[in-house]
Amino acid sequence: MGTQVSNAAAGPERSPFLQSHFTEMVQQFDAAKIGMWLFLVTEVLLFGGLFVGYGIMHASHPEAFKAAHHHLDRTMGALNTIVLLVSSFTMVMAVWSASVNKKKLVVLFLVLTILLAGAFLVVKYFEYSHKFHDGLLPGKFYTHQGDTVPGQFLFFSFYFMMTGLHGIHVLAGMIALTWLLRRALRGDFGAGYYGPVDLVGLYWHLVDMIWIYLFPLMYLIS
Amino acid sequence: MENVSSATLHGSGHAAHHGDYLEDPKGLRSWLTTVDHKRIGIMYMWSVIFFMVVGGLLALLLRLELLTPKQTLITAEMYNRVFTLHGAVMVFLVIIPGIPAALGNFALPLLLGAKDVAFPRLNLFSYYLYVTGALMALCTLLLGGVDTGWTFYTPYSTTTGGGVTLMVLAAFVLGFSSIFTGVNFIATVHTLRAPGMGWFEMPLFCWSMYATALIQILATPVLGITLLLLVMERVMGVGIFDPQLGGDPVLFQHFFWFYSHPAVYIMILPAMAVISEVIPTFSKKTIFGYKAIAFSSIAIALLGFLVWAHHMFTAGMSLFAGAIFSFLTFFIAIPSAIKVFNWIATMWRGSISLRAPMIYAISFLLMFTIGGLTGLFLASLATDVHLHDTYFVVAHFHYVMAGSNLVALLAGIHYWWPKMFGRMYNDKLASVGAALVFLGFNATFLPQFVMGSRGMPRRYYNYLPEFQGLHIASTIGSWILASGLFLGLAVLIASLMKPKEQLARNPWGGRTLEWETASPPTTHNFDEPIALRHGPYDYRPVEEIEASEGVTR
Amino acid sequence: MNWFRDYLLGPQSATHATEVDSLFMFIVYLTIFFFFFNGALIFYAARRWRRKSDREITPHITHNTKLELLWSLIPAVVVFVVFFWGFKGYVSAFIPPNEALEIVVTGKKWVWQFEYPDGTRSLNDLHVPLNRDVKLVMHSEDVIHSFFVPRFRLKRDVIPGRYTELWFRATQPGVQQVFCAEYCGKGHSDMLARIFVDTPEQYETFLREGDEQTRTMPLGELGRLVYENKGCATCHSLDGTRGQGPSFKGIWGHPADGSDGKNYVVDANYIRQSILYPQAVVVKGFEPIMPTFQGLLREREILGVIEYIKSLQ
Amino acid sequence: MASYAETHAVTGPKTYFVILMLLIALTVVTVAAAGINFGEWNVVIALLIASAKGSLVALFFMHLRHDKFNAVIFVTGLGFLALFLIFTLFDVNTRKTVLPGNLKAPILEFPGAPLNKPVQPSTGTALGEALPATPAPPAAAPAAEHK
Ligand code: HEA
Ligand code: HEA
Ligand code: HEC
Ligand code: CUA
Ligand SMILES: [Cu+2]
Repeated sequence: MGTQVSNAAAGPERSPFLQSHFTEMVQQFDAAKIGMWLFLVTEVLLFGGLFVGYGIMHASHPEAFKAAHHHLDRTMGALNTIVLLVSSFTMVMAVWSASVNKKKLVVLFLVLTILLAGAFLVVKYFEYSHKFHDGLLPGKFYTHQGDTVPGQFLFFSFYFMMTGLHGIHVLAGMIALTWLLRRALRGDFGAGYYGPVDLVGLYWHLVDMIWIYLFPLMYLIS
Repeated sequence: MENVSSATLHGSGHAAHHGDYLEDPKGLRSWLTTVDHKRIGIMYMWSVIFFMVVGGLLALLLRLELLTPKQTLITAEMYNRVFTLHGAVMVFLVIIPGIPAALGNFALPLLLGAKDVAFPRLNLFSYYLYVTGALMALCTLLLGGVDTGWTFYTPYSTTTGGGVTLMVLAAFVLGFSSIFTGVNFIATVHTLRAPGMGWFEMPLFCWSMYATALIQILATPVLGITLLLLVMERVMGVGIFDPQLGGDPVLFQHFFWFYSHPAVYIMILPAMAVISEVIPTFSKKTIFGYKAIAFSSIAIALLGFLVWAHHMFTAGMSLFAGAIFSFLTFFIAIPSAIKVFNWIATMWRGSISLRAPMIYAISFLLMFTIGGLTGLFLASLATDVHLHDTYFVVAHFHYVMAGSNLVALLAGIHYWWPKMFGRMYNDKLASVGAALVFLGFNATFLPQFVMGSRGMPRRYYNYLPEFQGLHIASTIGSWILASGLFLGLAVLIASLMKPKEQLARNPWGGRTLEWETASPPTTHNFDEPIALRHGPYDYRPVEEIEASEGVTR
Repeated sequence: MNWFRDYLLGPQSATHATEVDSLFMFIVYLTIFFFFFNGALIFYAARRWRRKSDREITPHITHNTKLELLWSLIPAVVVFVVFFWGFKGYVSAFIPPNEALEIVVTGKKWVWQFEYPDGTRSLNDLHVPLNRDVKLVMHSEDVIHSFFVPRFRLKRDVIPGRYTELWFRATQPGVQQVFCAEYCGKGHSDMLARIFVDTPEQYETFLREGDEQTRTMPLGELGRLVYENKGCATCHSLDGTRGQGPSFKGIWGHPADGSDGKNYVVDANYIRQSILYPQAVVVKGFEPIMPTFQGLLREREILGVIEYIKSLQ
Repeated sequence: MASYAETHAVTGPKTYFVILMLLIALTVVTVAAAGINFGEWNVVIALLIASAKGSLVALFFMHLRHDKFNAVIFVTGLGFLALFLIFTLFDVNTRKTVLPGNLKAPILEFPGAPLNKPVQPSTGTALGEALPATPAPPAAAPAAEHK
């Protein structure tokens, strides 16, 4: 959003990135930013529903949840947390670089962010395949042998729904970042115009923030 | 915020002349790819009218089936599918997008003096989401229909066959369409008000739309996740709503109503928005209690989040929760009452012309009074235990959804029609239509209150013979109602057949900004930079306004 | 104005009803009052101040804080009254008295089953003693249902995986209609039951021998009644159309193929077995979904069914 | 509202780096804390640390420190989520268990499914199975066998 190039009303003093129904860049930037934040709120509530469901199911089957979470690999989880935190850092650096007009750095940091996002997904891939192998699957696909506490499949239902939805968001973020990278390579972003970098950045931080909560809820509930 | 106005509205160097937005540019393609809020609004409007007819025909089928106990026309399974589709179409495809996405898209930027909404392309995207969702909903018919009721209660919905998954995903997509409209409106109201237009100089329509958008953003995502959970439950048996797997079926109801109760205010607030415009215009008098109306919109939006479990008083909720939710529910009555009385006070000592939009608006006032007050029966614990899931509830929500919202939608369509198309319809016939709608509506749904309180449960295909008299009355009423609606639609379409006239900018003599541009407006809405000369509802003569200072500019 | 109340609500047949009804009627009058009050104001305004010329000028009145307060406070007071009134009634309906007679209710698609303290069971007919507190402890075996007795002004959902309760004290002898009020699929509107409010003696006899009808009716007619009331009709048709189970028409004396590949003659023993041990022989092409009616049908009722099926040639 | 000029260049790489280090440190702390048994408090502590981390991200990386208006939006969103959770708990936590007099425990208790078996999705049609007891058919051969 907020990136349409207006061809109708591009006077000499009008930025090529200013859409025709806005008067100034400030106004366009403010609008886009409000829009993005509102969207983030909807994301929070979307995930929030899952958190509420998780909370209530956890409260009614605490033993099952506790027993089940031992199947998760804490090291992997912690590693992934750090990967995402660093990627948030590189993302914010990309925004900063754009705002001080360092176009090369923007590209560098975007590339780093994308790589870190990729790393996150690779780690997740290993975790998932391990779970698949052990039959630790959601709902009726759960086939793990030898449980002593019943009902552990409930935990894995939530594990997969929550990390799965999060993973989809990481993927979507990577797509958005790649798009930014293309534009950054073209040299679009500089001190005068970096709204899109900022907005994707916000989204990316939110994805990070959700993981910050997922990590303890999934991996650390003993 | 306020210093946005430092520049003139049009910026610099804009192309001098634009044609009428309906014609410039021409062609189907230009419509399908348009980012013009007015065109998107019009496309929404026709889609909504189309689905209104679909939903309405389904309703007529329901009423016909209920003419006699046992089978009249269709089988029980069919009946269940029909009322589900009727409810889902009316709620998700007609009422929720109705006023905000159709009229709001068309009118909100005009009322604010803006050139467009903040994110025009998102707006178009939201329309296509709507179309996608609508098609998905209709495709469920190919999968054998959906028979869960529009509330999708578990565990019935996780175990029945048919196209439930698809229908639920359709509702999910439609939810996002609605969210994007909301995001757009909030950003628009914040950043695109005409230079010099403060918050309290906005027309009340915008306040109400703003309040609606708040709910759309805060509640709809929860619906999204609820529906996803339902799909997961069906596909993977995740267990959260299934008692056999340790889940809690009643939890689904909490999830569902956390959205769907606020959603009823997504439906009524826009209706109130329209009424707040129509009544002053046809009373030629300043709106009474501007701030009270504005703040009560916000109050309704926020309070609406605190009451959802009033749909669950008999659902095995705890006594404590029942008491809290009932108590909070009653608070909604207060801002609603404030609005109703302010509108009546606006008419008081006005100069009232009973044109079609005003007749619809008056119908709204009367039917909302009934619909809202019957909400009190349901909000009150002891009586709800008796009335829950009977036709009393059906009558209540038709009074507020069809009797108030739909009627307000019609009021709005009739009100802005000349602005939209530059043509005036036959006001006499339209008024006859409005009167028929009022009569037919009451004939359809008043008997339902009585059968409900006598114990006729809803979603009943077959019923005891003692209820037949009332059912017959209701069915006959639905025919009167339908004839009024079809007459209204015919009158509107007939006006489009007429050659285009050079319609006055301001056929109703309204004071808000949309009347200051051409009818139909040009592509960029306003040709001259906007100068606010008076408040949105200031009906004093120009000299007097100029002489006074303060309240208005 | 009792006729008005009775017209709107029907007779009151349990202690709980009086309280609900007076609140209900209070809100009815409230609604009528505000409807006519608002209506009168609107019509008065629309007539008195009808626009007469295009140049008419209206007074510029923007607001009036006193009025605003007035019409916020009046509704506020009214709704508080209504809340507390309703709350009172709800609490008394929610918490059952201690020595209530307990009956276990099971809802399933689309029948109601009742189990009395002594183990007697009945289907779709509930017998309760007059003027005695009765507590229903209810659960569902499939989806959510809702036990609704309009004349008692009572209803509570019946939920799978959990028990809910409902209590009442019937004050009128006679028969009360029970509806299923939560949508539960195809047979939702036929998921009816009746409550027989008996005198103590009648109730005793019922527990011992079943009701009047069971004891005295001709067998064939009793069979038809069982067919209609005990839920057979939800699955078995009489006209040869296939339902969830085979139609009863013309099966008497004819062979039926079991899904085990054998053939069975439909005779008295076979029918008795089908009713008591439905899974013993499953008719080919049908699911083994018929519930057992053991303990639900008395001997005489089974004989009645046999007689009835015999008559359906 | 935050305007263009305010949100950029207020915070520089140094601050960002410090924040990153803090975040990583908190991650280490939370993993370490999970190793110690605080009983009931384990989850609370983990969530508190997570909230600290979340706030750092929001305030610094997302610039909410300088962006009052959008902070209001975001916090409102969180507030409504809290509302949803709390009000739902009002019901779930205050329900009292009802049992028939002759039962000590619910008969449809949580079976711990699927425990190595695929779940039987409740179709609602398996009436025979769900009934309390469908007695086994008598040992004797079925009624009348046709030749
Ligand atoms: C547009 C939609 C809309 C609106 C605006 C409302 C408004 C209200 N509704 Fe309604 N409702 C529905 C749509 C709506 N409802 C639907 C769809 C259902 C059923 C869903 C389903 O199950 O399928 C439902 C069901 C429903 C129930 C659940 C019933 C049940 O299933 O058991 C309850 C219970 O509290 C309720 C209450 C209220 C209340 C208190 C209001 C209040 O907001 C009303 C406030 C208005 C007034 C009070 C009138 C104006 C005031 C005056 C004229 C002044 C005088 C006032 C006083 C003296 C108090 N509604
Ligand atoms: C906005 C929502 C809305 C609207 C408008 C309506 C409109 C109508 N509804 Fe419906 N209804 C619901 C929402 C709505 N309904 C919902 C949510 C349910 C619950 C479903 C469930 O239980 O799951 C329900 C259920 C429901 C039932 C109960 C079914 C049952 O429980 O067994 C009945 C029965 O009488 C009924 C009847 C009607 C009738 C006669 C109309 C009439 O008002 C229809 C009249 C309309 C027409 C005949 C179409 C003609 C329209 C035009 C020609 C367009 C005109 C356009 C212009 C003038 C621009 N509806
Ligand atoms: C939930 C549905 C259901 C209900 C209720 C039900 N039945 Fe059945 N019934 C079936 C099905 C399915 C079959 C066929 C499979 C089988 O034999 O078990 C069947 C078979 C039978 C048969 C054997 C028919 C034949 O052609 O061989 C008889 C007799 C019978 N039922 C009697 C009754 C009676 C009497 C009642 C009521 C008191 C009743 N059923 C209620 C589903 C039902
Ligand atoms: Cu059982 Cu409806
Ligand atoms: Cu509600």
